Amino acid sequence: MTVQELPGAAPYRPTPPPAWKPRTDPAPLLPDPEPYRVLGTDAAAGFSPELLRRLYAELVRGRRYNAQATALTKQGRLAVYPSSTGQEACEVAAALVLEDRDWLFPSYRDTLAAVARGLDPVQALTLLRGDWHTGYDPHEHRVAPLCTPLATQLPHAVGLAHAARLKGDDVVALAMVGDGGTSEGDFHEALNFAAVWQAPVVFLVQNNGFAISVPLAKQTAAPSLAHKAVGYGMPGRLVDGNDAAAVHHVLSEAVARARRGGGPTLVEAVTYRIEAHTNADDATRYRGDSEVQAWREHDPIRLLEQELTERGLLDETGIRQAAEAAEAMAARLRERMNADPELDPMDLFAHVYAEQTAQLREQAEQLRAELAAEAEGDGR
Amino acid sequence: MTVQELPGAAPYRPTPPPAWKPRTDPAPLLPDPEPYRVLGTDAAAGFSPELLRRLYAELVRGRRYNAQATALTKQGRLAVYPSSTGQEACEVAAALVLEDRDWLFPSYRDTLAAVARGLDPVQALTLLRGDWHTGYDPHEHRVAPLCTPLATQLPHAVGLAHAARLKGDDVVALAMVGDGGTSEGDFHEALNFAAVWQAPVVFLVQNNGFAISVPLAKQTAAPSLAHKAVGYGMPGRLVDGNDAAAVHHVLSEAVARARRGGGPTLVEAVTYRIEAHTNADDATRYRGDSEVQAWREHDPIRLLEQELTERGLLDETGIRQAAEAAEAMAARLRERMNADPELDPMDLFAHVYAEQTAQLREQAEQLRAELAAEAEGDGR
Amino acid sequence: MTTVAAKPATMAQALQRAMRDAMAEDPSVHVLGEDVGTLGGVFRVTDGLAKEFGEDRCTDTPLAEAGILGTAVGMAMYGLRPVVEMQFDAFAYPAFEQLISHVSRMRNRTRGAMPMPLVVRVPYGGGIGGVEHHSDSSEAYYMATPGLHVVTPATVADAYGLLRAAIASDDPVVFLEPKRLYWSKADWSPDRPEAVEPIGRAVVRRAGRSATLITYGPSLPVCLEAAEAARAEGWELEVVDLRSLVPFDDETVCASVRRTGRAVVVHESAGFGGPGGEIAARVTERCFHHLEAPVLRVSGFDIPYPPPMLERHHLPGVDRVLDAVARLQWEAES
Amino acid sequence: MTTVAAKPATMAQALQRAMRDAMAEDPSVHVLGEDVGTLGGVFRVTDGLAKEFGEDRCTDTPLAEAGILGTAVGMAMYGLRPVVEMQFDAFAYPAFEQLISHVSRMRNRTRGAMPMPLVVRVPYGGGIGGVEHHSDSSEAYYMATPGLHVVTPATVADAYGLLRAAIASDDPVVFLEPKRLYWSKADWSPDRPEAVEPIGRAVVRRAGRSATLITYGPSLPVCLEAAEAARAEGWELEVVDLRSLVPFDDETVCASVRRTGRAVVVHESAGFGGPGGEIAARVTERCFHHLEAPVLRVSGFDIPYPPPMLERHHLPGVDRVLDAVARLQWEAES
Ligand SMILES: Cc1ncc(C[n+]2csc(CCOP(=O)(O)OP(=O)(O)O)c2C)c(N)n1
Ligand SMILES: Cc1ncc(C[n+]2csc(CCOP(=O)(O)OP(=O)(O)O)c2C)c(N)n1
Ligand SMILES: [Mg+2]
Ligand SMILES: [Mg+2]
Repeated sequence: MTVQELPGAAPYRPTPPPAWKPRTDPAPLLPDPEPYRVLGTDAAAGFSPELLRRLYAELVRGRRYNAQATALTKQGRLAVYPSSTGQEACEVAAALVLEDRDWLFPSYRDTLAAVARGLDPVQALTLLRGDWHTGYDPHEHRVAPLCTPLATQLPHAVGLAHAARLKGDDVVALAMVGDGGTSEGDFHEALNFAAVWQAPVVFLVQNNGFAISVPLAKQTAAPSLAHKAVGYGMPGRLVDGNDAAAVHHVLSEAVARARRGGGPTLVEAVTYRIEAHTNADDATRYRGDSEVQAWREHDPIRLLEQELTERGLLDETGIRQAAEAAEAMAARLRERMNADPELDPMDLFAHVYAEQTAQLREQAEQLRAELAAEAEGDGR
Repeated sequence: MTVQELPGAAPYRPTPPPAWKPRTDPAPLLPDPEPYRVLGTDAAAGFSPELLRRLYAELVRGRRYNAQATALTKQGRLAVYPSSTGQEACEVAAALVLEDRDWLFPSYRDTLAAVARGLDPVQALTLLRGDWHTGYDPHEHRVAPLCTPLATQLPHAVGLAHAARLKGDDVVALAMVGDGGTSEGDFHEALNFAAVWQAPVVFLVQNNGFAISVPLAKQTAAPSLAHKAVGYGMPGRLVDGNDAAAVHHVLSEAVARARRGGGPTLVEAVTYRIEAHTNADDATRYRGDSEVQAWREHDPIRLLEQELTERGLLDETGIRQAAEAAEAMAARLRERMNADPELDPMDLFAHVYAEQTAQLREQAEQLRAELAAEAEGDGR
Repeated sequence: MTTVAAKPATMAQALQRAMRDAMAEDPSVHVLGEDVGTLGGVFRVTDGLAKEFGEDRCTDTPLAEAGILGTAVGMAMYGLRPVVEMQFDAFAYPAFEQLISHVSRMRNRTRGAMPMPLVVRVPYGGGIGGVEHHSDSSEAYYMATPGLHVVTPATVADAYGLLRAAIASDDPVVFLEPKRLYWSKADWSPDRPEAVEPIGRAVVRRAGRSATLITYGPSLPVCLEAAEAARAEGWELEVVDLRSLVPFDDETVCASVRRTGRAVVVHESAGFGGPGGEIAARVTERCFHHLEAPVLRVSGFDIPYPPPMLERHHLPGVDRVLDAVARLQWEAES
Repeated sequence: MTTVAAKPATMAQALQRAMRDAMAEDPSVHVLGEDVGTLGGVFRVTDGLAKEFGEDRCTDTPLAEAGILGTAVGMAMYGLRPVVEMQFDAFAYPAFEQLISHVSRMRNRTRGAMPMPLVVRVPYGGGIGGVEHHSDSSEAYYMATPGLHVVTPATVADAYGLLRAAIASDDPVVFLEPKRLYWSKADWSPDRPEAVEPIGRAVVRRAGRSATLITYGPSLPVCLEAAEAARAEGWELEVVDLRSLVPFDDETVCASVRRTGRAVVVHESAGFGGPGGEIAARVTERCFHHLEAPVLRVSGFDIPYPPPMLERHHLPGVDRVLDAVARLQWEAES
């Protein structure tokens, strides 16, 4: 069709493109310019002492858990441990804001969140000990398998939340990911699906400044990671990730919003990875000590302890009790992890398919024979 | 480390997280709420008559090209044709804003942009005729292969632009993608790399309302696709995609910005796919005629013709001349496409590797023997 | 096989009917993918499902294959049975990580606690004049991935029966649909109770004692035609339709090869690293002393899929199959 | 082989040196990937390159594998020679579409106008106690993709020589680095002019006349050990190191098998649909009448890669290789 064939040559006033209806207002989707804070601000007064004390106990326990797990790598009891030391406020708040029926989707760094949600710490550490992959039944505490391929757990969270909503269940999924993980295509696709489907999901990005050795500035040029939200049509929230009360508050709001059908939220928690990437990493190769030192001053436990003591909600006894509880947890964990896990090599073939194929039965027989020969050899 | 071990128990005033330096200001990155328009507005006066007339001639030619290519599918001369009818303003402007040394990265729908950039239309249509994949040497006009896997060409554009900058060449890459393509992970990864590397790339999203049958509302919940830019830290621009002058202006600005080292821009052009997805598609299955009709009223040729005639820059003769030139182009194209392409089946093995492997030589021999037997059979 | 109430149907219709019946029987079956809803899919395989069951059961997704498969994983975690459509073979590649690193391993990783009852429907293969990236044969990738079932029908009845079985399976199934057979027709009635085919059983489509053609999906018609033509040369070819690449039916295949003593594997996929290598190797391992000649392979060439106008030279046709049969060292016979 | 100036070096060091020398010689060689710059890679294979050549030549990218490979494609389009590092085998899967649909086809698609001189380095295989997704053997996927070269060194010298050749190649090379050999050591001097190994040539690592072990990468040391142990049983095993899976060196392999009459293919990757099927099938096609027994395969089981504490049961070890050798129908001999 050429222009001459167009219907009507009547006087013509250009108009805006017909599809252009003003869409969603972007303003409420944009994060505040500064991370939201509670501790040491007037907002703190609005928080119940019970919640703050609960958070405190969990932070102390979480810090001790991180230290214990790291120690276990040195004793050869864990193959590897990616510590969340310094990030305990995020880990703990993520667990605490959820109801029992909700689902948590942790990344490989988030064993602490899983433990804070009630998972047996030994089961949570199975992957990192190396006797099996996922050491727990995900349905028991509604904790998805700890996820190593970065960002791939995010679409899972969206699909699960969507499925729950289709089934009429008011279940919320909270998915955790690192700053590095936000660069993956799966992050993008998950957030887009979530917003289009208005799925009840909360995405918690722990921006701890690094993806192994790569600092945030090489990861993104965005004003903040929370600013990514507007591109999906969901609200982006920025929070001080070391302020447990603030993280708890922002996540609670997002969870409540999701639960009442308001759709997904992207939360960026600004925090810092105090330890190296894992025990196997050498952080001195890529960052200086002064940065770490500055963040130690902004320690999540210290922030909360200060708030609690100044308001008379915590005294020496309380501090000691929290430390003792954490110590007891660590001792139990140490003891249990010191026992060798029971291994059955035949498990290799037990769960590949619902029904073992003839091919795998053959291979299982081969291994059984090899093991028998080995045992005989040992017997000799 | 437990909290008690933290250095110094001195009075403590919580501060914001240390890493929190105010980053990029998001405000200038956000698109205007309404698509930028030129034609029929006061801004039009600022545009050179030559440019507008050039755009007009190209639009008319482009429309005719689309019609001719569609006709060729009916005559069995093209396997398939995804028409850009109604989107000619974007196609043409994308080609015209570039310098010779710049690169164009078209999607599978953008043969018109390639042709407007100077590519031989028969070569541009080779893929869709089916005698080879890419019918041209990409280096000749600096047009990357027409790209079928959606959004996968975007990282290529970023890499090329980055490489050019590293080599000290002031080359810009302009990459085209559809609204549907913005949902792919590759879109996300490409924009992120571009912004982090400050690569001289312009991303042009033609939002034509549909990805095959899927309308924009099922594709994204974003205020606009241009809003995605802020999440990468690059400016997002919204433009009326049927206003050739506006698209040309916005793209030119983005190209100039990229060229002077200002980094990438995301441009969303709001347009409409007037025809079905391809000749093989039946659009009545998923959209009504009234929507199409509304967009026909907002036709890019009509908008520009109106502007030009009202300002006395175009008269009946000019209109006729443009139509005749387009007709001549179409006639030539028809004629050339009516000739059967020359095919050499042995080409199947010619370009798999720089040096043919022994294995492929064997297989080539097999085919040669088969062809000989076939020829003999035909001869009998 | 009863023909009561049988009517001509295409493979596409049989596939549609399989999803429809599964959705009607089991509310946890959900279909999702690009254009599967309103449009009914670019091949119309999901035609009418959104209308009958609503958009929540048959959903047009955003255009992002990793997102489609990834959200399907999440849906399966919550107890649904997602049936995912990938629009074309090559467009399943963006979902590769989700498929390999999650779908295939979730059951194993969780010691059975989190099975993945999920079907990934992939239209595959060439012969339809598609431009690049629309005609890949990607089965080798899926076969090489433990934890997946890989199934491909070659007949209208199997299209229905195997897809029902795939949807009913508690394990993930990559369901490969031969594009060029979508419009193949057969008299077929979906009301037979025996319609659901168990996954993992090959079938002898034509009996013969000279040699065995081992094939599947798009190459079955080629092999049947070759077998017919071979009679003129005095060969009675047996044709085995694998139907399931994983699990692999060694029993049926090896029984045939032991009977005939000769075999040719035929598929469209490139030869090198393709399914034929595995098949030839395992048949040889099991039937070595029955073999009069090495198991030969007829396949597409080891090249990227050709443009439409050249694809006929790439695809294994009747002549190429007969050539291979002729090379089965018949002199040994005499 | 001259040993002048040879010093002990690890495979990781040899790989680093190959990139270093290539970068020094050719300014168009660029290294990119996650953590390859400041950190020098999680395996330290790129250690020092950013320091020596600057961050523009050895670049820490954002964390997105499709983006890494996709931008590398664009860089190659502009005449650079990108060397991409994928951090671990399973983390190459997000880049699968770029690899299959672009990298492998760009030259062919453009009739040679747009070659892809690009190397994708992938640390692969198990045996290092890695948690899930850190020990995949993904070579079957790459082998099944026409247009790629697939290369894997097993010795320190080859690590250097083959990587130099891969970077010099005008075609895309998937360069598979056996993780558990990164710290293997040998006396080695990179200053030999003959150091660059042509791609596509297998090599006999140990001569023998009883049977041939066909292997590559991480399984070479296992095979050499097995061959040593086999002497006690009276078998003299020949060991062929393939080095290049694509192109495949039929000549060297078949010459060996014709000499010995028996063969076992050994690799870590799962057996079903793995490289062994292709290798066994093509050897059988070419050497059928020389074979005293079917070509056997020793491989990982057809299961997702096991957790660290169980991996030793999965990986083919000396005993499993010897068991297979014992099944090579030696009675026929006597
Ligand atoms: C898809 C994928 N690519 C690469 C890796 C290797 N890897 C593991 S952790 C990591 C860095 C992750 O950084 P971030 O997302 O910020 O999380 P953090 O470690 O800081 O918690 C990388 C690159 C991986 N696990 N998955
Ligand atoms: C990765 C990938 N997935 C699916 C397809 C199939 N496909 C071709 S065009 C198309 C719709 C594209 O929509 P959009 O990006 O809006 O571009 P438009 O067709 O409107 O120009 C789809 C789904 C493809 N080509 N590539
Ligand atoms: Mg991080
Ligand atoms: Mg579109």
